[in-house]
Amino acid sequence: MSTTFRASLLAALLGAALPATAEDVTIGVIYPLTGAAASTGLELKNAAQLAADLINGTEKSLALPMVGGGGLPGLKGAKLKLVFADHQGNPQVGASEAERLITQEKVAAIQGCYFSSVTQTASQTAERYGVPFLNDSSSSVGLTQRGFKWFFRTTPNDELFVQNAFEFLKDLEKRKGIKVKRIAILAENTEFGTGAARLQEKYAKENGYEVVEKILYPPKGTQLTSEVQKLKAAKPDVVFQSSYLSDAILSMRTYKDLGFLPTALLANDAGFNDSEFLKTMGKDGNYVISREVWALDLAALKPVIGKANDLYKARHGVNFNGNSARAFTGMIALAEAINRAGSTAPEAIQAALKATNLSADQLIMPWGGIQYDENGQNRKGAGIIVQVQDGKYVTVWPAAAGTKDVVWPLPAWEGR
Amino acid sequence: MLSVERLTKRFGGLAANEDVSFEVGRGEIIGLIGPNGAGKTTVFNSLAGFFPPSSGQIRLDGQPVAGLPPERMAALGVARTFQIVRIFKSMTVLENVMVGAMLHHRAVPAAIGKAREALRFTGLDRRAGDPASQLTVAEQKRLEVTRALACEPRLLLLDETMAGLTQNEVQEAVELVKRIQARGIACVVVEHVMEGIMPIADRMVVLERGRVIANGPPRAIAEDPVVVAAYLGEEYRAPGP
Amino acid sequence: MLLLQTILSGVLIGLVYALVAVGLTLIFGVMDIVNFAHGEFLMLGMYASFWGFALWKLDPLFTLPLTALLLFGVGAALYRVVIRRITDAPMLSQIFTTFGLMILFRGLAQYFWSPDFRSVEGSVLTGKVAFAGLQFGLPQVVAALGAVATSGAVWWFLRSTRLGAALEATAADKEAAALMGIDAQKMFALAWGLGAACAGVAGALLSTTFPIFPEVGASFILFAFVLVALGGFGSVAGAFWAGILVGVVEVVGGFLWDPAYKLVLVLSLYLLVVWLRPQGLMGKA
Amino acid sequence: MSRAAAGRAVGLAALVLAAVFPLVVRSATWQNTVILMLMVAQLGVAWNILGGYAGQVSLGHAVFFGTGAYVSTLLALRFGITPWVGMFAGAGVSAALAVVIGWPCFRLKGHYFAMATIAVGEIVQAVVNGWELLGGAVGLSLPLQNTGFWFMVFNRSKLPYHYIALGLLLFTLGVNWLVTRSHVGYYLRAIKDEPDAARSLGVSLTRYKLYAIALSSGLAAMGGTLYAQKELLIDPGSTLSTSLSIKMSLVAIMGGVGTLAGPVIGAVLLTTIEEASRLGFGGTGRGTDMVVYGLLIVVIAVYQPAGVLGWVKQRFPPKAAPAAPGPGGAR
Repeated sequence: MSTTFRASLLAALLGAALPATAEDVTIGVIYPLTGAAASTGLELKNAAQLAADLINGTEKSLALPMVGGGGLPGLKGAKLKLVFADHQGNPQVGASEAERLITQEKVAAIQGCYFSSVTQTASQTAERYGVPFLNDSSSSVGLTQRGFKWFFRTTPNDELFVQNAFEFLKDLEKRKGIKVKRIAILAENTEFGTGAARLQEKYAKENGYEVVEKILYPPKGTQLTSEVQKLKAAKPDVVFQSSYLSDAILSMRTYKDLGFLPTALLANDAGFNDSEFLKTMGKDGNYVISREVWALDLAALKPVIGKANDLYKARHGVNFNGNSARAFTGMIALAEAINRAGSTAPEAIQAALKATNLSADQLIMPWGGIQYDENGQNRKGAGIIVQVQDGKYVTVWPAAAGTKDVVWPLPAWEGR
Repeated sequence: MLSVERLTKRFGGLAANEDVSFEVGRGEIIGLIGPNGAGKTTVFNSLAGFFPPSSGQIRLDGQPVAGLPPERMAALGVARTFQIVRIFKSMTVLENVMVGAMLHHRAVPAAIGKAREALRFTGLDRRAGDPASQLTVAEQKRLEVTRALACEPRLLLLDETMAGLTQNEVQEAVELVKRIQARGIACVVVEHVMEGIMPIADRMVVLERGRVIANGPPRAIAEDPVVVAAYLGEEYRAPGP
Repeated sequence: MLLLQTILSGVLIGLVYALVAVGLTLIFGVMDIVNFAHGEFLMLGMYASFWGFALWKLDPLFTLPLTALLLFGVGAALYRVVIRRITDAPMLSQIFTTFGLMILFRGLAQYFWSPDFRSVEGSVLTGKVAFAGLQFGLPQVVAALGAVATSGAVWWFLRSTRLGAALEATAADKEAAALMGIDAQKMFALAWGLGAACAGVAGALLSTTFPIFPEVGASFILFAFVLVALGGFGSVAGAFWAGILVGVVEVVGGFLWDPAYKLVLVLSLYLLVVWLRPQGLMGKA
Repeated sequence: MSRAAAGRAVGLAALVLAAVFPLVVRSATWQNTVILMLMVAQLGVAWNILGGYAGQVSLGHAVFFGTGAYVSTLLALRFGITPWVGMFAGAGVSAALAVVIGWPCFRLKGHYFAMATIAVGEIVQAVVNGWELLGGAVGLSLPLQNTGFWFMVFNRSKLPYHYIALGLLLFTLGVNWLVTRSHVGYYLRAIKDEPDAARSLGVSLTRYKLYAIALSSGLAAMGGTLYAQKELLIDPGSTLSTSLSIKMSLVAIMGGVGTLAGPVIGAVLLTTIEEASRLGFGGTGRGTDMVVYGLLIVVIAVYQPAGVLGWVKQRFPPKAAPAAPGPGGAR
């Protein structure tokens, strides 16, 4: 453990000390590398680095854009060089780091930041400097409603995810005659949770469901007993939940201890799709349904997904997940645009990003492709819905991508 | 000028003072004595506003003042010193006295002027610029008196200002109290050091177990068999070091 | 029924808060230092249990005495190396020091054990306790009982042993204790050791239900502060009863009102109590 | 040269340095770092009036910082009022809020007061977090497009922010200096040293503590407005957190509590440590930056509890102590 760490430290120090050679294309990457979300930040960092290494390498077995080209052919084989920065979950630090990357490290573009609040301030800095900002992993709707010219988002946003969830419910009704009436919403009272809860409530009402309880709770608390008791009293069919990892784990354990069993638990990604979630929950994590942007079983439909995952797993010992796959895809999409731009001039990259048109088979995501609208939002993004079955995330929606049938309702806690 | 009327102070069930009454005339020096635990400091704290009395009244020029907080008492002209000195350790000697002077002279230059005057009066002027924490115990006690004087009080409450002083220092302190009196400032002096208080007091008030057992001129007090039995017999023969 | 269940759940978690706070108040009572790094003792206790389980398949319940000893050592060593030097420093420097220690410990945990979430899976403590229509997780019940036992042991130690009496004497009056021949340095180290051990035991008890990560202490430290102030700085019994009170208010308040404001409820209760009784519920004036 | 004279010379040199820095050093990163220093210093100086001079250790000052940020931002968003006015409106609201909070809390002393301020801070954060009018957990954003002096939003150039931050710091130092030179400053120090003695000299503890918290909070609120104008996003997590409150006290402690220049020195030191540890080790994702940062804080607190100025005082004892009211060291 410590030797790899020392090596990476050395690499980071050397990287910081040596100025980029004229050939290199430097890209700034900002993630939360310390603090509560550090474990996710590390996954994102590893995935982005893997993408860069594949692009710089000559191994062509992976049929993805730029991969195996030994650098960027459009820039005479210039190599991608990633400079990572830690925003600590703090918007002010994110903005300062973006500024440092732009002015000090002279990056051609920035990718980040996972936290929507940090993405907001960091992309403001990029906007001020006129440097392209590629947002791979923040889903807050408002980010692409600011009229920014340098902001591009590959991932779908929360609104689409919530729409997906209701399409999924409608689909269930149509195909299987499963009727859901009572919906409860449980969300942490942060930007992420409250935003999702608001959309869920809106769409639930529009689609004729009854919202029997909406609970916003303070995150990372010591107990979730009151919340679960409230849920229990409300007797919902389906619980929509938005929680990060520690609360996801704590809530699941509390459900079990207090004998709370809704018909289904529809999670809003985040903690429920974290690599640690299933490791920790074991059998109790089974049958959780969650919105996702990526799942390993999609490899059955798209072999490149499996191959990319093998590379990642060989390096880091874990599978891709929605977050790391998005970071990986973001880097590929960014590199592809820079390559097409044929220059590191910001305007050229901006123009190239605007002209981006990647097709579905050029991605490891179940998306229709990448093409940005006038606000910089990828209009071809799509979500999927996965369910944990036998300790694995399997795609259950949309039917076209679905590899397994959904298990509905939740089986009793005991005897799983 | 000051009259204490049937002052009673209880802590929980215990009465620290009971029915304490005495008067202080303009420019008078009153010695408040009594064995340890007799309630002298409690009387002091009531007079200075630190403890609201449980019952009874305190009048200053006829106005009832019992229960007023210390800062109001100070504004009405009652200043005090503390048995265990409480100088402002982070300040210089001059600054300590300035805090007192600011009661009536808010502006800094005026406060400096008043403070220097007070320091000259008490003879501490040559130490004005030194940090207060560097003073000797005797000087610290003198500083407290100076600081209280800078408030321009009509009544000064001196709490064991002479305890722990050498013979010479006691003499200096006695001189100082006399000069304070000469300015028309009345003093109530709590003192264990009898040779310090007996010569200068106009009257003595003797407390025992919270009650006044004697009140009169020092000579009469010294001969009062009740007082001698309660207190003086043992103490007067063994003055402080 | 739901309400009774909720109240009892509050008591269970409150007892764990109490144990964390007992350690904190012990340190405060003896030394007048508020330890911002106290949550990190809990974190270390959790990791100790985790590694015992991951490396040697030892159940956290069985390694609990070892965890307690280990944390006692950490606390005492921390006193000898760092805290000893700030005993007489102003309150602000003390806050500053323990705040730095908090960041340091979190950083060290991330450095050595990565920021990943860990958990103890398959401990003997799995399952449920159900009676009369009420049900609780076995780990919570055991954690609560363990917290009561440990708090009780600390209380007994202070009340009934010579060493405990010496510790109490030091807390009451350092000079007087020194005159009685009590070595204050030893007592301070003992307080830190015991305080850390209490938090460590709480960590071990929580390790079977709570996710384990470098910043886990942050969730508990605010409650511990509130309990210490609510119960009265330095009062072990006060911290204990305040723990139960706060646990119940938090859980029941969240249930009956809005969970978003359960912390507000607890903090407001605390402010109200200290406003009416600045010395806390059981503190000496 | 006496120490006071040396201090003045150093102060003047620092001022000149701060004034010309962004003109000489053109790197936006360095300029940004210095702006952060100035902003943190300003908050430390503001905190110092209450926490340093009056000795009332507040660990909830983010409430006032946040009040300033929210008031000016709301006024700008809703009524189009320029932040130059909003800044003072925020200061006023904050001072009023501070009196409301301070009045009950000043019944508490020492640790009890410090803990109560943490509780107040957490309560305010939780309430704002659920308050729709204030943007709830999402917070409020100012549009990037409205730039210029009137909006107090500036694009690439760091110079305006630098000089606003410097001006605000000087203003805050000026207020601080005036306080130390008036009876209020003497009274606050007296209250800190010996509250009972101060009362016996006619000082009303409550009144002067309230003066201190009102001033201190008003100035902190002005810093909040500047933060909002610079980052253009304010949310409860970043403007109302207890860690921000602690940071304000940290800079004061590092430099020297209850001194004029202490928080400024502390801010330079703390920002340097923070930035250096993050830049040096932050990219590794192993928490090394936290280890370095935490360790340095502990070392400084343990070996120099009176802060940098305390060290200077020990190292260079005053030769002829003038009667000038040079506030004492950290106690």
